[in-house]
Amino acid sequence: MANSYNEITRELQEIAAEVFAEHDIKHLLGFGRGEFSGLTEPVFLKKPEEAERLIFQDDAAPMLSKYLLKYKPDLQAVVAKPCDSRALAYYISEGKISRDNLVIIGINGCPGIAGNTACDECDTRNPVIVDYTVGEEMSQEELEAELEGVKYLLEDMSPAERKEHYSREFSRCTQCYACRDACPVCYCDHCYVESNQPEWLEEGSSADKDMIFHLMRTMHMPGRCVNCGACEMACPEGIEMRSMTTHLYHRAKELYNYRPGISPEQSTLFSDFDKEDSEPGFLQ
Amino acid sequence: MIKKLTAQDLKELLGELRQKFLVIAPFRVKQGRLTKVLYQPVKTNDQLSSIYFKEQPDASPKEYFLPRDDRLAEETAGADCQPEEWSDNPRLFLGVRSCDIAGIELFDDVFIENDFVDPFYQRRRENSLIIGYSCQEPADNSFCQEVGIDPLENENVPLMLYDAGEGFYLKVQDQELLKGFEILDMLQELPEAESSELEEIVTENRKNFSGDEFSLELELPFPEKEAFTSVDWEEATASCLGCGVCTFYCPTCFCFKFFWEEIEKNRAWDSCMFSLFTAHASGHNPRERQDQRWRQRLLHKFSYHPTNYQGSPGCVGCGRCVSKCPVNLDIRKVLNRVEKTLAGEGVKGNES
Amino acid sequence: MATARKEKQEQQKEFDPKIIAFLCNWCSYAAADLAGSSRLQYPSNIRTIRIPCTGRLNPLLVIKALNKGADGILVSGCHPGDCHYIDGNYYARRRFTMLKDLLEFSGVEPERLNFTWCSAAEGRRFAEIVRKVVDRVESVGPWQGFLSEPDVVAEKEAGEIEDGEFL
Amino acid sequence: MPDPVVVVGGGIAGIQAATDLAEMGIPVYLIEKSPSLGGRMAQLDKTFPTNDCSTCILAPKITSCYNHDNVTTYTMTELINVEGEPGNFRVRLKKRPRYVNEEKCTGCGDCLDKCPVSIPDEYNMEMSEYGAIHKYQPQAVPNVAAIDPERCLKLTKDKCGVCEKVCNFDAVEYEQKEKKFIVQAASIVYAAGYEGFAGDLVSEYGYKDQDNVVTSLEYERILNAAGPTDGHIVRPTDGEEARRIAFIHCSGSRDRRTDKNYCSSVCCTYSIKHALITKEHLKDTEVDLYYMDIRTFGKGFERYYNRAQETEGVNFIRSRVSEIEAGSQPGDLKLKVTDGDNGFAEEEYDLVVLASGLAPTQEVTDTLQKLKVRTNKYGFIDIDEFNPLSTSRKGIFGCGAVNGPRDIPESVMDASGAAALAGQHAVLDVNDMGVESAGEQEYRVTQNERTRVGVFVCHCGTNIAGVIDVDEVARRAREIPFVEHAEDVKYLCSSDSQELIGDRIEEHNLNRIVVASCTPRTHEPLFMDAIAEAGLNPYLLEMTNIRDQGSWVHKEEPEKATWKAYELVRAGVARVKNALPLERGEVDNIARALIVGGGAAGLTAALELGKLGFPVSLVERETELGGHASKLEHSLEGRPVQPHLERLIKEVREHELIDIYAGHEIKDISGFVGNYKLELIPPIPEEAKKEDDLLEIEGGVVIVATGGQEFEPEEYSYRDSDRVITQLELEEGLGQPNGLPGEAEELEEIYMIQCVGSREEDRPYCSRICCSQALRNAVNLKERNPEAEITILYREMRSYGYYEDLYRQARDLGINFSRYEVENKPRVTAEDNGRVSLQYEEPLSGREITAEPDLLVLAAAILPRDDNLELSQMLKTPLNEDNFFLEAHVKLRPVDSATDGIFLAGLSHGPKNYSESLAQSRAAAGRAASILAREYLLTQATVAEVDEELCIACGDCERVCAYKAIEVNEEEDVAEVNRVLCKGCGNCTGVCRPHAVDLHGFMNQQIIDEIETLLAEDVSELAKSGGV
Repeated sequence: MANSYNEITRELQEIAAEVFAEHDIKHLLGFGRGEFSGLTEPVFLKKPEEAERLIFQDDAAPMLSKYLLKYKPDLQAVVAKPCDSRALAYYISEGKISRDNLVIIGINGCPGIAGNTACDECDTRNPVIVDYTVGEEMSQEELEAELEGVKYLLEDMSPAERKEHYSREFSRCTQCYACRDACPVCYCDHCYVESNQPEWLEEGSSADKDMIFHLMRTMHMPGRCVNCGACEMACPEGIEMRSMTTHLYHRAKELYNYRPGISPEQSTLFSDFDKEDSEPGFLQ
Repeated sequence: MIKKLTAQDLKELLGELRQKFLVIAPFRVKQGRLTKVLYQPVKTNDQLSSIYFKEQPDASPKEYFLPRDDRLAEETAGADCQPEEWSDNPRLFLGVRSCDIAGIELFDDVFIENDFVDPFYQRRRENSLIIGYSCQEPADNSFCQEVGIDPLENENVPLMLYDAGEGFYLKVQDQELLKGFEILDMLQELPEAESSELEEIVTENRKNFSGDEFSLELELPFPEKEAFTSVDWEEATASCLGCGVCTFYCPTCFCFKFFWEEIEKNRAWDSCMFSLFTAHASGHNPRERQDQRWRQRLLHKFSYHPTNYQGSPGCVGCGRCVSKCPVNLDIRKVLNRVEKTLAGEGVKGNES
Repeated sequence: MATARKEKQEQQKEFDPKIIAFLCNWCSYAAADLAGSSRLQYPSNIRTIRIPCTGRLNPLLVIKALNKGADGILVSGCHPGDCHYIDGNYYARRRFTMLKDLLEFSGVEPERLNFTWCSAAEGRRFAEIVRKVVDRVESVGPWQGFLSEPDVVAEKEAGEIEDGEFL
Repeated sequence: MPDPVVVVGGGIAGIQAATDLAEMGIPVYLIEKSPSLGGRMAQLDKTFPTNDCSTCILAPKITSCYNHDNVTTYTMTELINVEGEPGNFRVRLKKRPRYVNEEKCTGCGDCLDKCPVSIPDEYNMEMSEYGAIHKYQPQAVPNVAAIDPERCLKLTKDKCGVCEKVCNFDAVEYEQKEKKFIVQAASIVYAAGYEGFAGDLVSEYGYKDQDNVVTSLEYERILNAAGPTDGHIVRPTDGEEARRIAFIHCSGSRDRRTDKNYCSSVCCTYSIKHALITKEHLKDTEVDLYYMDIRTFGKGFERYYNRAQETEGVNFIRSRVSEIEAGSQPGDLKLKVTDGDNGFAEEEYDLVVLASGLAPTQEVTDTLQKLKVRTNKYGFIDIDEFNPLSTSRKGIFGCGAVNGPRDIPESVMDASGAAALAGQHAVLDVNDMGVESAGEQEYRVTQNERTRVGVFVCHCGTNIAGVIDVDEVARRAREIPFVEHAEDVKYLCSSDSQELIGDRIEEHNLNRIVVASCTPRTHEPLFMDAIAEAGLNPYLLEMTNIRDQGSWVHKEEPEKATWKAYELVRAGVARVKNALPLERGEVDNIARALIVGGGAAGLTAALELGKLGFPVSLVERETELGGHASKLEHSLEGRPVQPHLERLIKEVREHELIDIYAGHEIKDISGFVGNYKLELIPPIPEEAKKEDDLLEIEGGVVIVATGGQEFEPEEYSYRDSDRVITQLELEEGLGQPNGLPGEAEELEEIYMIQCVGSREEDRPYCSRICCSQALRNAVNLKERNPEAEITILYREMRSYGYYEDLYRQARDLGINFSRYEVENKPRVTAEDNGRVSLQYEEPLSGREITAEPDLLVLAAAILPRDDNLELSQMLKTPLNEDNFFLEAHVKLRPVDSATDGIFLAGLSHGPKNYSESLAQSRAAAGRAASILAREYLLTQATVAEVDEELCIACGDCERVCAYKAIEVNEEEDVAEVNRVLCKGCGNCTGVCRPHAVDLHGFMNQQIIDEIETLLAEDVSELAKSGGV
């Protein structure tokens, strides 16, 4: 069973105090309530007294894992949704951050984020690596029951319909790249988009270019995307672009039995192969 | 002169105005996973009933004055070319709120009332007529009054529309500006109203604007040097992702970049929140970190702009940057911290 | 650009597709050479870019080629297990499988995306591949870009206005 | 400069030997009888057990050998005789006339179609035809035509002469005469190869009567995509697809009625290969293999066999085919099969493939005799078991199939070993190896110049110009941005054209060159040299292939071909404009070999390297040298091993260049080729150890010779009874008094069980030596006690090669053989009296037999050492599935590990017998010497480079690099390329997400420019106008 936000909030506050007592952390990264906006926002807690500021609500969309790399030489505690925990496992597998520098407070039976369609098809409802947990674990049976009959994004469309869909969606893109910036596994210091030698993506704001941006970005994502939906949640234009990365997420699972961020020991999808890998659609 | 209109009157008036104007009004628009309120050209008279005043539009009409992507020149033509979509019809913007009016005024200061005039902006601006709209309740996260903007009354537009629930009042504020637009003729038939009727509504509505939790005490411009150095910007803006959505939705952000597309020279919106904004070809970047970029954005609005433009704020308090931020990073919180730091309350010390 | 080119081709009435072929130096490029020294004839539509190994080919380059208006793509390397660089083509195979899947999902016709293997001894196979690829690309016509026709987009660009008696 | 070495034979063995010698800095004369290098391997379609394409792996090797500065190749040349002494041989050679001038002929092929005469194509085993003037094979090296004097009309009847007329180079020279000449040589490597033979059983197997009976070499050509049937498996008589094919093993081999009654060693596995490839081509075709024993004893072969049997539906039929006659339908064949179980049967097929054996040609045997090199009764070189690769004549070394039946990796091992031996006579001067150094030539500095591209468009006679309007291409090229000069030239590869390019570079101050001509795969080195001559960095060249992939393949579309050529030139300009002047780097090389393991393999490698003049550090964990070999009593030929081993140890101990670290354990290994470091723990008692006791030794290469171990059987009551021993224990026991339970002379009933621990589910490999070892021990026992009743229970007798003689001898001596199936193994129970009881099924009668042997000898498997995994991790070089060290390439690099500078010898690489271990050790020495001979190691120029700004240190590049050439520096958080190890494949560049890694020569910017230019709009604009 998914846990309630209030229950998670209550447990988080308790455990945070414990974490402060047990570890000498630089900060505890979690969610708090915006002073003026009332919206949920990332907070960096430094003192045990602040533990009561922690909350978990249905608008806790940002991926906190994103912030950890900035402070990686320090010991940090982080409240991790299951998708966040996968991003962390992925960071560890790429050597981006040391497990020893992390105190992970995982959210079991994550109730999901309002408006995030990725949560509807989420296949990881308990965190994959944790030091502390809040909430009850969701059992495999429950998960399977919830996933039964779930359709993935744009799965039912024909390729031509999708093409039209993307044409419509990307016409609104303002090239803010919030999708990229919000993505926990997009952590390059210099994105290919910003390279002009060579110029992978030409300047200009035509929808065509935005489509290409997303195709190229998606090709950086197989074996990395943890299907958290942060990209779509961040888009101020409401562009439905997650379907691309999600599609490959599911295809990698089907073809290679590969799910990113499931274990910190895992290789990345593209830095591994099996001699028996299939060749769907290759010319014979 | 104040006219009283029913919704039907307003639709008829707009129908008539459409003969002369390209009418641009707020609509509820479904875009992907979001439904937004956006300014859009009215295409048919039927559409007039769908005009939507109830909420602050999600975006200001900025892109009608500074398009996202603006073709400036063609290589072969050699000279500057004409903006492509200019029509002979003047544009009428309906229902623009005080914050957004202030945004356009700021553009006027920068692009027209300045040593250099931007002919593209100027042409678009001079071809536009604005009908203001008096807010009935504060928009989410807005704090316009804290930057000296009155959400209910605005003298700087020739016409101001007031929503009276069962109908509208249209206040003609500047007949001079309306000359040549034949608009007054169209209004002639409509009944006039007493200014007291209107005042009553405004007074009633103003009550909704009293409960601001946020207050900005510090005077503009902020002391540049002190704010620059003494605030812990990193701490204040740690959650920023650098996406620049705040600037794109900001009614006053106007930065742009140039680029060539085949043989066309274009300009497009740029953002000081982007790492490349200040990157030099040499690889050096004077604003290397995101907190430095934040500092720039905030101080531009609250220190540099007011310094350069007789104390007028660079922020109109519309609150969109807060509502649109993917991580809900609140400029009010940052302003608060700046204030406290400058007031010597030692926010920084307090936390360490 | 893709559209501009397409218009021109329409004027021309005859579709003469342009196919960018990425061939690995050791097997498929050698096969193309062998087709030549065996004087096997194939259509002139392919433009070959020689790369050391299919492992070199970053998938973004294929997207780039389509972006620049290639009507079709051919990528050919050594047969699995035969890679001159031990296992480059095994890695490439995964990348291309994912790339092909993504592009097809997004509406690119499968006929435009041709991935295969061809050994240095397979000159005849190479010629056959080129013929097949040209046929496949011709069957789906000129490439018009990743997005639908601009007018389709323009229609819906601004989003759908919600009807309602708001005013 | 060392003295030259002559290598006879341009097949894979000769090429390997020549390349290794050349890499040691020794000048080589490579002599090949046919018009092209390549030998038999060039005729093969694919190679077992990986089914690699033979051409794909061989062609690069031939080209680099042929182009090597130290190799001079004489084709159509034979060795007549040799005079003098090692160190100073006078080698008399005879070069047959080619009637085509090798210098002038460019291989353009203009003459080939014009020849009115058709003759059988030798390369295609005479199953197709080419002209009297022809290229030996399409990818001939040198790429030059030759005339068959017996069929040429001009040479026979003084008519025709058309080839001379069409040749634009005056390359046809009918007046050429046979040329005899002498070269001086320090030593000779003889690698003349083999011919396939199907025995003299013409009538039985109908090879000459029935057209649909083909030999295995013919079948290779049929399978090959470039062969006479374009790779379609069809019958020679009617071109119909074969639906039923029989493969007959041992066609000629293992037959007492011929004089070639050895086992040819390779036929079993290549027949399996044929079967598998046939199944790949034609899934539904029935494939039946008729065999006596399946001898898949090589590394990885057993798995191959299992795959064929279990998953590919190949039928293996154990029976002897006695006769083939015409079948019921025209072209069909009827096989008469005798079968031990079912008596006599008849089967019909539409194609029969004879698995022909390997034998030296009579000519080769005659030559060897003339050279005073002793041959054995089969005509192969008579090889001394303890001195493999040497011949009876000092200074002459044999390698490849002249040494006996060999597969490719064994031939390659032989070759590297022979190179190590031959090199010793050439007197290497370790201080002056004459190996080129990178920094020798200074090039013009062009970085600050405006880009000025020169375009040269080749006519290649009519090859290009006959289809493409080269003048138009050059004319339009002048309009391309950055192009300073463009012209078309009749033959760009001619020497005066090369000079012309140089002149133009000077004249126009060109700093980038585009050559539009033939394929860069063959001609890039030539044009790189040409522009380097002119002082321009050779990497500022781009070749566009408008012939092989232009005029030749678009003959019917001249206009389109012209446009394509123009577009390619344009793209070439776009690509070359961003080319960087590249240089090969120099890296210090430590001229010392580090050898891990002091057994026979390590000792041999050390000694040969010492003799070549290289310092060696030999590390052995035990305090005594000798390893596994010290347990061996006698060799497979029955000679005592210990005297040889003792002599070897003595020589090594006494060699001044060899340091021995006995009793030392390895703690860690670091570094890379040219610069390896071993950390050793000296033999100090544990309690006396101090921190700084560790010893460090450095060297340029590492040879892994750590040996293997014998399996300790878990079954057959081995642990319960003293009467059950292993073959090795038997051998040890035979050497010592009271070494066995009862004196050997008194043992009455002896049983041996084969494949104990081998060829089983958890160890699916053959231990290779046990069959021959059992035979040898059985024969020894029988000789000591002729009354003894000896029975060998076996699954397949794998007495490959000459060990077939041993098998025959054993049978003649009355030793019994009884086959068992793995599902029905013999059962052994230990009795209370210390004896054992054995039960097994006699296969012919099906009877259950019970015995109580005096001795039960188990052929225990050879296992990899337990610590292989640890060592492989320290060396960063992989193991195979069975935990033996993995070679870099199973066919062509059998001694190299996957990691540069690490070589493998002996049992650490896989099961092999004593003699084979010695041969491989010599090979390891040869391969090591080819690196040690260099003062500096040259890096490749086209290597990967990391942009540190962009790199996110994610490690993907490190994980995909097969060469360990790029690694994340954890401290700096950035990936770093080791230029010495980088092979320039670009896999890192293909996987890099932030595009931080780029590959020189194939940079992202260059490829993007190429793409953009090929698709640029104005180009299509031009094309639209309909061409020229």
